[in-house]
Amino acid sequence: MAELTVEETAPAALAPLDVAALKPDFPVLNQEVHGRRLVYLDSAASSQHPRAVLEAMDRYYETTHANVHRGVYALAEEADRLYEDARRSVGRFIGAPDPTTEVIFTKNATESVNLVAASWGRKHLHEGDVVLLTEMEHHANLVPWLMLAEEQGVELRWLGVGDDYRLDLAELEELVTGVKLVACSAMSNVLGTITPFAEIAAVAHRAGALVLADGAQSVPHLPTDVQAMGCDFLVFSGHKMLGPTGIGVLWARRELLEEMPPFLGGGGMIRDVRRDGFTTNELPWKFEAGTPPIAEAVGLGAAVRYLEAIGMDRVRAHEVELTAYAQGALAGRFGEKVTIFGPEGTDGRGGVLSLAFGDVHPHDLAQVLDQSGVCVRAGHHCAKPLMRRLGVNATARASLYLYNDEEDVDALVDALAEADTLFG
Amino acid sequence: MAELTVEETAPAALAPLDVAALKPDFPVLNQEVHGRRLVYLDSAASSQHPRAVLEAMDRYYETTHANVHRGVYALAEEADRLYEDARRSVGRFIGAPDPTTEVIFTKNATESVNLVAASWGRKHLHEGDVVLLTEMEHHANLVPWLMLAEEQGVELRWLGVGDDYRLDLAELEELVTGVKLVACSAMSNVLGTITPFAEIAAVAHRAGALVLADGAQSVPHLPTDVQAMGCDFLVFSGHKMLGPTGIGVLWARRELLEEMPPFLGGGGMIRDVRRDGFTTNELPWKFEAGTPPIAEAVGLGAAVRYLEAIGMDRVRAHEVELTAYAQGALAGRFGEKVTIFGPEGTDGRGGVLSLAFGDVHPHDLAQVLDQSGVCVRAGHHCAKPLMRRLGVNATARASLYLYNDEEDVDALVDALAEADTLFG
Amino acid sequence: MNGLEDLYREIILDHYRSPRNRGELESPPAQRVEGFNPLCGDEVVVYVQVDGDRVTDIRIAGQGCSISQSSASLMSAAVKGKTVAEARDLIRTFKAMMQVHEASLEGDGGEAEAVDPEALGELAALQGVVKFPVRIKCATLSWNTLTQGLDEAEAG
Amino acid sequence: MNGLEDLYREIILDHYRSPRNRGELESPPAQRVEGFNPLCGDEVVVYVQVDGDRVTDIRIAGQGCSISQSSASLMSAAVKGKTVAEARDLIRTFKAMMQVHEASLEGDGGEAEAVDPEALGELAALQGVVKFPVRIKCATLSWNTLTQGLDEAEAG
Ligand SMILES: Cc1ncc(COP(=O)(O)O)c(C=O)c1O
Ligand SMILES: Cc1ncc(COP(=O)(O)O)c(C=O)c1O
Repeated sequence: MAELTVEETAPAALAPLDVAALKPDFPVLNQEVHGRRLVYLDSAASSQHPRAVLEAMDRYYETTHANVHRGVYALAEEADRLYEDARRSVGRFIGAPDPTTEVIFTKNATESVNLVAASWGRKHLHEGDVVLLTEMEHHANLVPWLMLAEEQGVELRWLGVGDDYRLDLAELEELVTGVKLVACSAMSNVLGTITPFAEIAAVAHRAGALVLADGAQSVPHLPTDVQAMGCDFLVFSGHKMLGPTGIGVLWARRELLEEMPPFLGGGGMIRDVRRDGFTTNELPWKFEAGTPPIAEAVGLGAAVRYLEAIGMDRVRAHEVELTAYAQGALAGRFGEKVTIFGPEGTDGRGGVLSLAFGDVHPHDLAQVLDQSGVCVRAGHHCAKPLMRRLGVNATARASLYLYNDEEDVDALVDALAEADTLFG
Repeated sequence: MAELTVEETAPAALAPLDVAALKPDFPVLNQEVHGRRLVYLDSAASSQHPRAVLEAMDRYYETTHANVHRGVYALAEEADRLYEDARRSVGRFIGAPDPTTEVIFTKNATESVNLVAASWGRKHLHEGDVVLLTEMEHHANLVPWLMLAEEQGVELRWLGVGDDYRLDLAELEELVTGVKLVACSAMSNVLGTITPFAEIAAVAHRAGALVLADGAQSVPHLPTDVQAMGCDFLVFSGHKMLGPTGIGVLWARRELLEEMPPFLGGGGMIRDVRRDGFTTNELPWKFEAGTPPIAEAVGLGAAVRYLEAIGMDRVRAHEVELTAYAQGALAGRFGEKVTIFGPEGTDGRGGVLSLAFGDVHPHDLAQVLDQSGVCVRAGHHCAKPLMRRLGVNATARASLYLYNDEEDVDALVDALAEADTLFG
Repeated sequence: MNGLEDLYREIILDHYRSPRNRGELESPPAQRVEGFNPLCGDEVVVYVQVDGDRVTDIRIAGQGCSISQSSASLMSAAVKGKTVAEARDLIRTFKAMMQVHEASLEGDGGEAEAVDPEALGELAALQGVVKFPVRIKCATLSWNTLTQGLDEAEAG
Repeated sequence: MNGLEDLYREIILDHYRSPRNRGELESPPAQRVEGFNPLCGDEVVVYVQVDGDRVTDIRIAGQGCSISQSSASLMSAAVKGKTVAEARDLIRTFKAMMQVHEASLEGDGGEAEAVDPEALGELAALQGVVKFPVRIKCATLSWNTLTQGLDEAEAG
């Protein structure tokens, strides 16, 4: 990877990804499990990390670490600079108009949604106000609203998922009437469905609602531009986009952040504290109470630069191609025996393949696949309302990322054939 | 450090720390700033990291990383095991009776206090209920209660700091009457004062109050036993005890955690989610919404093992000795010109030395010291009410840890002499 | 299929494919108890009929993986007709077999009881599960649910 | 004292030790504005008396480090007696001098205006601050506070 730089990507943007050249960047992939080559197909749960990210964090710890918030000495100054640089990198990555004030570092996407629910939500949503969710949301974008519904008497409405595994947009106009917030995933972590976010945002805005995009799956896999998406809030996590655990992001329009009350209280988020009250600091620090995930921000910054060097267009193109290959291979080998819960083709869908395989329970499937070195996740994927809609308890989910290739898909298909033998 | 193991520490427990042998474990210390040896005296803000901690995290990312919450495949199982192992290590370190349920991983000590305030506090504290704080609390243990006071009409009472820089315990009996929670630092990050926590807890319990210990400073520097302290809640941060940024801990008695409502909502903390509500998961996961700081937990586990291998008694003994040396050296060289805001001697005080130096503003002092490679923090140290009590805007704070030695203190003293020349 | 034959013994697959005592009982008089594994979504419903000191009938509903389903089926066959005390003994023995690993997994350091696989009969087939720690909760789900059912039956 | 002489020029230390225009003005008629650096706790209070289009008096109170205090003192000496427009020009020039580094610090990529140190007179002594990024907020604190005071004076 050392040879890729941001400048180089523009001309070569759609040259196919050379996965073989890139795999060695990911030490974890260069392993065997149960005597078989490790085939990691669980990036929708959490991605792996290129050396560049681990090295950036090690370098930070070995040369620079100090607490941020404007310490006077050189180390602290440099820590501050690296931390704020990471904010700018992340902001640039999502097309934030004003990264230095609008990008808030949290611990994960889940905390980001909770921040919006607790701060913006408690202030603006009261008895009878309506939040529109969709049937395919992750619990991270459901439970905070369920908590608010219970606490404040907020009403929740649900946009359905059609039999084509896409949102029932025909219902949107009607459902959105009187709604104050539409909180909607930009890409489903179960179906792979990419929602037409700009369209949803336009309808919502016309109806006077704000929109929150859950970008936990979309930001790692698609080019992202908050302005083109038209969202008011965007949440995502570092660990699903080659970055470390322990860091998430909330982006929101500055005007919204300005008037939102603080979320967590503590050091760094205040201007002054007296015995009888406190005043809040400027953005973005107002929402960053306590010592932030400094090394994690540095790591996420490095992850973003790694992705930018490759180019998100190329990442997307690679995943489209690989998804098509997987769809073909699965159907070709297993026919009706395999069900993929997700849109057909690759238009408006990402590389998440939620499978039912004959009568084999997903849990058993994942166990058998593991014996072949193939890592897939079995379960409800934190989307129980969607599971009920699909009429299943669980699926076995294979999810693709830039370091996966056709060989990985072939390993999946072969391992499924073994499961077929055992349980068939 | 490789030669130290837990078993070896018991007999040699009070053998003095061999700092020279231990310094090379900390790569960051082996540097020059502005052409001078780096002398890191800001561990109260954030500590440095031994290689063992960085290596544990790298190893995790390079061999094991996967999301937790019981994935079926080998990698995920191992990630789960490492994450839960870290919980047990941390629990053991603080003498938790039931580490597997009572140790909650948060993002920092600040979030831990906010968790208690938002969950336990919102449930149990209402109009007119009283929380007793002290004048020397860090904003992390003030602002969440100020927010609750504003929101719920809770009354805050304040235990004062005497002219000996210790809590006015004589006032405690009277102040505690009718109080529901005493939230008190176990060691002040400004004064170094170690509060007689068991005594405070006993008085509080007799009055029917629960006690929260802010252990952000005490846990890294003193042997900790939650049962001996008698606390009901204990909060602390990983990054001040050789661990990574991005992780904090809340320990609480199981019965309290059981009946507390959830804090953040999302994946992992639920048992079931339906459109009209959700049920919560078992402890400790009920309070860990979203992907937790997995690598950070692994790193914190390694930090705890590093400290245990040395022995916290020895860490404490070393800091007592070095504090006495520093007190002597400062007074010997500068006499009245230097004020140390903190208890005299080393009984009931840790290695935090908050200084006033003649008329030199702390900000200038820190800047001048930095030119000599000496890192100290200047400012209000997130304790503005205490600053007002001390009658200053800021102090310059030098804080000691296990990797500091007399040479470091000498460097501080010499650098102060240079400041004296410049500003004197 | 390296190692999997320990997990997926023939008896287990048989009970998975042809579960015994599948169905429901009217409740009351039977106890109806739901068990739930939040991590994988497995659900088991145990209907247990206790008359006097005896488990006179038991039925299993719900859905789940081969381990949770076959464990429930094996359990139902093993306890039906036994006295409550015998059923509780069996539960204890079964959980002790699973505990070897659960203990090290949960790290409570509890010494595992020595278990005589003979005492377990067909249930011994589930012994291989201990090598697959995540699956232990699948295997014990129905047993914990049965304990609750027996407690409720005895409580009144 | 490697590098520090750039920061702590003699003029700066002089204004720190003997601050000019220290004190208060009655308000009203003067504007009283507080400035605050939450990170280091520095506070500055600027009293500014505007009569017609002219800054007829100015006083500085508050406390802070040598940089914030000397900057405030130098500022007070520089703007006293100037017209409001001249004062605003000076603020702009001073902030441009500080911006070199602030821009790269804040990363807004704004090109720093070319500044003629001659135009700044004694204030040019503060130029060394740009090499110490954290201290820039100390140097600009009183200037931002003055801007607010002038705005308020003009608003009514
Ligand atoms: C006494 C005390 N409490 C709480 C905190 C907050 O810790 P953190 O910033 O890691 O949340 C600190 C650290 O600054 C502290 O010194
Ligand atoms: C769509 C979606 N939203 C939110 C989340 C929550 O992310 P995290 O667990 O990092 O908070 C996830 C990840 O599981 C996800 O897939």
